[in-house]
Amino acid sequence: MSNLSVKGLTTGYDKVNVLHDVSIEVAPGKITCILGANGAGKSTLIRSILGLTPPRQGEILWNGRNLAGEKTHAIIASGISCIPEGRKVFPRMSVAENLALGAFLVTNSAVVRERLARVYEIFPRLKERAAQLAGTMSGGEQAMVSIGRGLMAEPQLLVIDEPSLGLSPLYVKENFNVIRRINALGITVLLVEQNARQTLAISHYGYVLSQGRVMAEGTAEELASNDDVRAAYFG
Amino acid sequence: MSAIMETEMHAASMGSSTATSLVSARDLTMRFGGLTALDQLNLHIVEGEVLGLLGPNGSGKTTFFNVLTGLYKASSGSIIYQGREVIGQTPQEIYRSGVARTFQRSRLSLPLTVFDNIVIGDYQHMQHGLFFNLFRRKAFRAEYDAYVAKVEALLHIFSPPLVARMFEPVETFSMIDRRRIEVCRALLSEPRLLLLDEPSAGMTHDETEALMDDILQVRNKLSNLTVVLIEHEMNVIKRITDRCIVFNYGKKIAEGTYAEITADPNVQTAYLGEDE
Amino acid sequence: MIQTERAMSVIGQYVFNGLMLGMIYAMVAVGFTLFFGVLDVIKFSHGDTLMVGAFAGLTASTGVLMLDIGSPWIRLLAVVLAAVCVTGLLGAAIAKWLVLPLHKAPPLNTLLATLMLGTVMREAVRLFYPDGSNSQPFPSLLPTDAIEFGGFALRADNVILLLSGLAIIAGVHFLITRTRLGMAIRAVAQDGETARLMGINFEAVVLLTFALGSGMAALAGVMNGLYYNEINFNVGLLLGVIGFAAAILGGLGNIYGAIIGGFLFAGLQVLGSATLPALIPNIPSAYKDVFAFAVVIILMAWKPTGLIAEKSSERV
Amino acid sequence: KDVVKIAFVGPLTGGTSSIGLGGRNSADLAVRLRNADPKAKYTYELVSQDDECRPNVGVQVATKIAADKNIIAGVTHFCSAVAMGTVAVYNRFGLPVVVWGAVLPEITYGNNFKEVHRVNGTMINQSEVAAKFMADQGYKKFAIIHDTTDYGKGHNKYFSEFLKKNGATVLGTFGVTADQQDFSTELTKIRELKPDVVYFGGLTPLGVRIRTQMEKLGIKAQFEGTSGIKSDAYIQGVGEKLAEGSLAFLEGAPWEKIPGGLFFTAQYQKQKYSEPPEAYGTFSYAAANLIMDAVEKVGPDRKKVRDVLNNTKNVDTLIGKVTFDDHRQNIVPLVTKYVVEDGKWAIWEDSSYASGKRKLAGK
Amino acid sequence: MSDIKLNKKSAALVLTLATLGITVYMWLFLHAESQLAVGVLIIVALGLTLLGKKLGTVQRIEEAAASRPGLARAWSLLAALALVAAFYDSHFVLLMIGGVLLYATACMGLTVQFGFSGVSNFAGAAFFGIGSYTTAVLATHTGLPTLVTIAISGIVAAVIGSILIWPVLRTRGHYAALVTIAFGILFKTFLEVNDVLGGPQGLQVPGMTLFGHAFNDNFTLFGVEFSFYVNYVLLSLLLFVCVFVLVKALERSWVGLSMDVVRTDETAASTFGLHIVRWKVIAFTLGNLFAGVAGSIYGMMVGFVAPNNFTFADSLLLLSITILGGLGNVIGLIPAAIIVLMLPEKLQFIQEYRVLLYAALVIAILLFRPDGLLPRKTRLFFSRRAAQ
Ligand SMILES: Nc1ncnc2c1ncn2[C@@H]1O[C@H](COP(=O)(O)OP(=O)(O)OP(=O)(O)O)[C@@H](O)[C@H]1O
Ligand SMILES: Nc1ncnc2c1ncn2[C@@H]1O[C@H](COP(=O)(O)OP(=O)(O)OP(=O)(O)O)[C@@H](O)[C@H]1O
Ligand SMILES: CC(C)C[C@H](N)C(=O)O
Ligand SMILES: [Mg+2]
Ligand SMILES: [Mg+2]
Repeated sequence: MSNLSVKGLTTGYDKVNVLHDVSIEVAPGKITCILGANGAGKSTLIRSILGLTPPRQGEILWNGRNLAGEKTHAIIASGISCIPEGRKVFPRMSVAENLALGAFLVTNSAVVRERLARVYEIFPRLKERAAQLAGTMSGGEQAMVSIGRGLMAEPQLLVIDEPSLGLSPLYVKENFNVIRRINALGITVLLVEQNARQTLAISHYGYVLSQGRVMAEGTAEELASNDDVRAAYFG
Repeated sequence: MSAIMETEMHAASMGSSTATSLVSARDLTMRFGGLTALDQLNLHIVEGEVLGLLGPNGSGKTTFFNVLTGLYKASSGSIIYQGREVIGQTPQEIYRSGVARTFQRSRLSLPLTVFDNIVIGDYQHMQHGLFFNLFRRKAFRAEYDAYVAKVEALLHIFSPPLVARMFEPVETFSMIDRRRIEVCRALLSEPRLLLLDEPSAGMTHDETEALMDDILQVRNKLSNLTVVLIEHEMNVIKRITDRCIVFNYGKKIAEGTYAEITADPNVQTAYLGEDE
Repeated sequence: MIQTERAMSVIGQYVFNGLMLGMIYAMVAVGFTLFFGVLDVIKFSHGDTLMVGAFAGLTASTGVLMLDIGSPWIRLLAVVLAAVCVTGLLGAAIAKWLVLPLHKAPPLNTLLATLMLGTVMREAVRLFYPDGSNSQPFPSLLPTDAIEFGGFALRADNVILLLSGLAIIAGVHFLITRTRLGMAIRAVAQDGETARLMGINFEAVVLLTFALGSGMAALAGVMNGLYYNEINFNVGLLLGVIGFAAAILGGLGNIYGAIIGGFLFAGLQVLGSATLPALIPNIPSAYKDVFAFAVVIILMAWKPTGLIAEKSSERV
Repeated sequence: KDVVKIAFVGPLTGGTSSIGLGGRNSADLAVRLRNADPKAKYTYELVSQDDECRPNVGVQVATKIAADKNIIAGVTHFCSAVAMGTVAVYNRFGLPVVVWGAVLPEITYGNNFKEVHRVNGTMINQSEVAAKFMADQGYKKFAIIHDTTDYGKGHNKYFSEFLKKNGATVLGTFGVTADQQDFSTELTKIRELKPDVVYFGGLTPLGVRIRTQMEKLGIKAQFEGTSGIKSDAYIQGVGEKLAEGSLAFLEGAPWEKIPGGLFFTAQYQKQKYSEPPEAYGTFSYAAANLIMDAVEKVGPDRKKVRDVLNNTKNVDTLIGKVTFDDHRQNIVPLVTKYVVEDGKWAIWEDSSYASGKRKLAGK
Repeated sequence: MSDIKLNKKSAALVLTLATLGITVYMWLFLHAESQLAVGVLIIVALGLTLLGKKLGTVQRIEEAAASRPGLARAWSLLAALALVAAFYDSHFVLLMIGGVLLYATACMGLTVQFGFSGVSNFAGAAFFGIGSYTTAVLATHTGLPTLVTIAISGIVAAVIGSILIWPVLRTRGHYAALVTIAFGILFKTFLEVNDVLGGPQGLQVPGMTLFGHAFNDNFTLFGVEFSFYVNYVLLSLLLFVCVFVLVKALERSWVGLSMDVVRTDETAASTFGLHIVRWKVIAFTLGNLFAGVAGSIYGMMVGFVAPNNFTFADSLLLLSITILGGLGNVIGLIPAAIIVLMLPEKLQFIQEYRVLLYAALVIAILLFRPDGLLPRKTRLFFSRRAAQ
């Protein structure tokens, strides 16, 4: 089974490093979450894994292959897909086209259609609005597009950065259910979320980042009972 | 004339007999092509309250803000603010009558500094004359210094570390800081009506709490500030709102205190999810 | 009777002239539209790419002739292939070494770079093509049979050019809207980083788009050469500006807009030079450009985002 | 030997650069030949400058060479607009110049600057001969296309005037921009007017396009150009077949007829310049020689050179005898008529057209 | 406390050295005639820029200038005057310097338009030309005092510009670009086909006289004869300095702030009450006014105007200077104008290849400095140390 391990990762923007010697393991078939205050470097870690902010030091081993230095599209092609922070829909394309782009690397159109049907099932609103330009959708609707698009790839590893931002409580719940269901299909998940309680409820293992360093790690239960973590992230 | 009386009566009939309504929308409809984002919406906002605006994604909350601030022109219906019809006024005019807002998707001028972004919030009180700006540099300096002090004070409430970085471009700040900056920009002109569109999105629990405390703190200073808050985080709604209105498909489906609306079965199915 | 027939044939001729001209403008405009997508910048070297394409074609034609192959069809094939390949490669090279390195700079800086690049191409052809500072005859490789309608001759070569222009534009349209590559191009245009996250090879798509757009320009250049039977190192300059005007006039990011813009501009010019002298005696027909550009300004004031308004995808 | 600098200015880049480069090469040739001549008292150095055919750049380089005291005289400008802008500069700094290609009458007649001479004729001379010639051939109805530069506009003005004097009529006049590509609208109209002659006042690139497009539209009228199209590039551009029978007029004697003419072409070829001399190369060559002759005579002194040039009378040059009038304008006794015959510009009188073997269009 | 003092001292030293270096370089550059000298100087400049980028010298100098703005201005002015003095009788060099100053002034107009408020203007040369032409007409046909003529020329450019305001305001981005491109081409073609203003031949512009001082005459001071171009260069310098101070003040005021906000986000600007139309109109008009005034003096200095000076290509030239300098940064305009205007002139020795080489060089510069020579800095209304 597929396995991602980040070892001694250091990287950042311009002259400053944001992450310092970060190591994490994403166990195959499991949901691993990363918690941390804003600016802790969670998104940077994800960008680094995806090759958008390439590592300056350290390795990112994916099925034994070092992803450090590879181009993003090659990383994606190796079976990783992503729901990026801030939705990032293609504003001048329709919802349907956005979703289709999620399965860009899948050439079999029957498969694409099948997955599209599944996404529409999860988010009926997207089916209603298949022809609307994604840029004109409401904030939460765009989040749905982004999540749906990420699901279209059906990768080995799905990397998710704050998916429930701007979603209504109903959909936040739905969203966590979806992640659990996806995981049940055998897809490994790396999840970044602010909603610590619900995140830990579905995760198997978690890391807490603080100022670019791993501050704590453990199983979901361990973290949930960690006092520091509770104080910082639970209400 | 009669419009005002009607709204007053409307407000009275809703139970808050002593309060006057600052904004009242009547039969407000906004269509985008075939899509009806606001559908015959009726609501009123009471002077001085903190009102929570809730509703499923795409139910028209942001659109309501956009219509109220003049960015979109409603297809039909009316909004009376302080006795004047809002629809048809330019965003500039509406701003000058004391309405300030933040955006769901942050809209700051990224290459400009924090100070620049915030100070523009008080555009209406700045001196715009070319002569003043270009030739009366001493007087300008005095006005500038006053603004620096004002912005510093405001930033100090929301995030003291930002004060030291006041002259750095906004693009180097994290999303959350940008949100805070946006809130400061909206507050600088001491508006009567403050519209906040999901200000806490992406913040951790602690951060959200701090932000809300700060907003309340400012509100207490400005005696008659009315706040309308769009928010999906129910803890926030519970803590700071006096009253809530719930939208669905562009219509108002519920109204009342936090306790009242969360108990409403309609709201539960449409918005919160059944098992709450 | 005869009078009206003659008038009809003159009008027919005008219309036909306008159509040919419009087709060439439209081809250039479509190329521009393609680049706006990826670059979001005015690529000022587009007209000069066209010129380079035409010269590449000309060289191929001479080369084939030297090999003693007389068949016009083979020569035509060589011309088209050479033009498209040379400019395609050139386009990709430009993308790789000029546009991508400047990707993060403000769009206006890319504009300046492409502007200078256009100058480099123009001057290079002038200096290094044999006798490049003079007009070169472009061979007529198409059959010239004509059908006469009164005084108005419909020539086979013109009809072929018109139809192939249409076919090329239709082809590009199909490519952009219906194929995976087209989707990738549009995705890259709207958000390069997210496009990468979809597994799209950003760099490859940019290079390909440039190759494609430059190839389009080359085809327009060859058509231009075949139609006028003359090319020179300066043709790109004005054609570029007009193509740009047409693309904008029609409404950016929209192939139909580019086509409409192209034909409209040609129509304005023809109308200007055909009617202005009739209205105002002794007016130089050069006023047609004053006229055409004045109408452009008025049209822009009337329809600020082009005749086919850009679909707004912005919201607050 | 002392080194004497003389300047050449012309368009070396941009649209009219081919003529500019031809002129530069010819002036260069004149200098080289002179330097090779053991009898010469000085060694000459040509400082050539590019005016881009743009007036402001022209004024800049004019100031540059005129302010440089080491430069004794200049062979300057092909473009009238540039020459108009610079004559005052030469006058102010006292640099004697000989204009080698700009044809606008005002350059010499519009001012009274003692420094400014011109070896080529003005467009008046050319138009007069051209109009008379065409009338003599029996052509009555003309359509005129001209570019809207001063060259084209001037030619239109004078040619039309002379045509009227010769009793011919102008059916229509079309002013076009100098970078226009498509002439089908103008030509469609011309086709309706059914003229005997299409007269074109402008330069080769436009001439080529117009001649080619005339054919496309099936206009069979005689094509007549000005000095602007008398270049091999014209014939090459339109192709031998189409070019056949095109007419052009050029001031000065045909170099083929002048003793030095063959020598000039032979030497020119020897130097392996990458561009042909074009129509005005001979003028540039002649101007350079006039200047060097003057320097030889009175030494490298601007004032003296100017005076010598002022008094040029009946001097033999590559373009025939040169005599400057009181405005230092060469009173060209001769405008040569050319016709394209078998892919070459042939002198009219020697052509099979004059002998009646071939006929111009419509005859 | 002493730290700041020390810093101030070192800043002054850096500035002095930089000014000296640049002045000497410019002196050499202006003197250079031969192939070898120009080639070496260009290579030295490229090398220094590369080195400067590596070592952060450019940044050091900029910081020093920011901390001692007064000194920086005084030194630059002094350097300019020193160069003028050094070339007091070299007509050609002076003409070039004058050209650089006037083009840079016009480009400040474009900076206000493109750089501050985001209004496109691809017809800069047309407005420059309107200034020149107005001056030509007024100076020939009226007896107006020269200063009045210059002022009117600027105003005419601004007023004609306002015809375009309606379409320019309604459109944005590329669409506005088209409107101005169309105007630029229309303007030049119109001048050319129409004989009223001299047609393609253009017009002679009489030189100016100011308080009885004829600008077109050489003058003698302390027994030394100065080139008459010194008149124009000094006047251009004065104009440049005035406009510079004005644009700087504009940038560091609510006006500049408002324009920046309008440029970066019109929607947000409108919800905070900004008069979008007003700022755009002011930017467009002010920019054209600067271009017109610069064009007016340029016309008199060159003594001749013709349509061919004001083509679309010339508009692009102005724009090139504006962008190459670093959009929005007025200081960058001077080096950029030197590169765009003087370099081709210095390359005359390679004759017909010079335009090619020059264009290639500009591309190279852009590849090394993608944001222009001196990218615009984050605005500070007053230098930061003073603000705290
Ligand atoms: N493009 C960038 N350029 C420069 N600095 C950046 C950039 N993006 C992020 N940073 C900085 O890097 C640090 C970590 O940011 P990151 O986005 O990884 O945090 P995060 O943990 O995802 O926070 P959030 O909860 O806000 O999403 C922050 O200090 C931020 O300011
Ligand atoms: N400019 C527009 N063009 C087309 N449709 C629009 C536009 N703006 C909004 N809509 C549609 O109107 C509906 C209401 O949108 P609005 O942004 O008001 O939702 P919202 O209640 O703010 O939702 P969220 O909580 O997700 O932000 C949505 O379905 C959206 O797709
Ligand atoms: C048309 C011009 C470019 C050249 C011509 N010789 C003239 O006198 O102006
Ligand atoms: Mg993040
Ligand atoms: Mg919303």
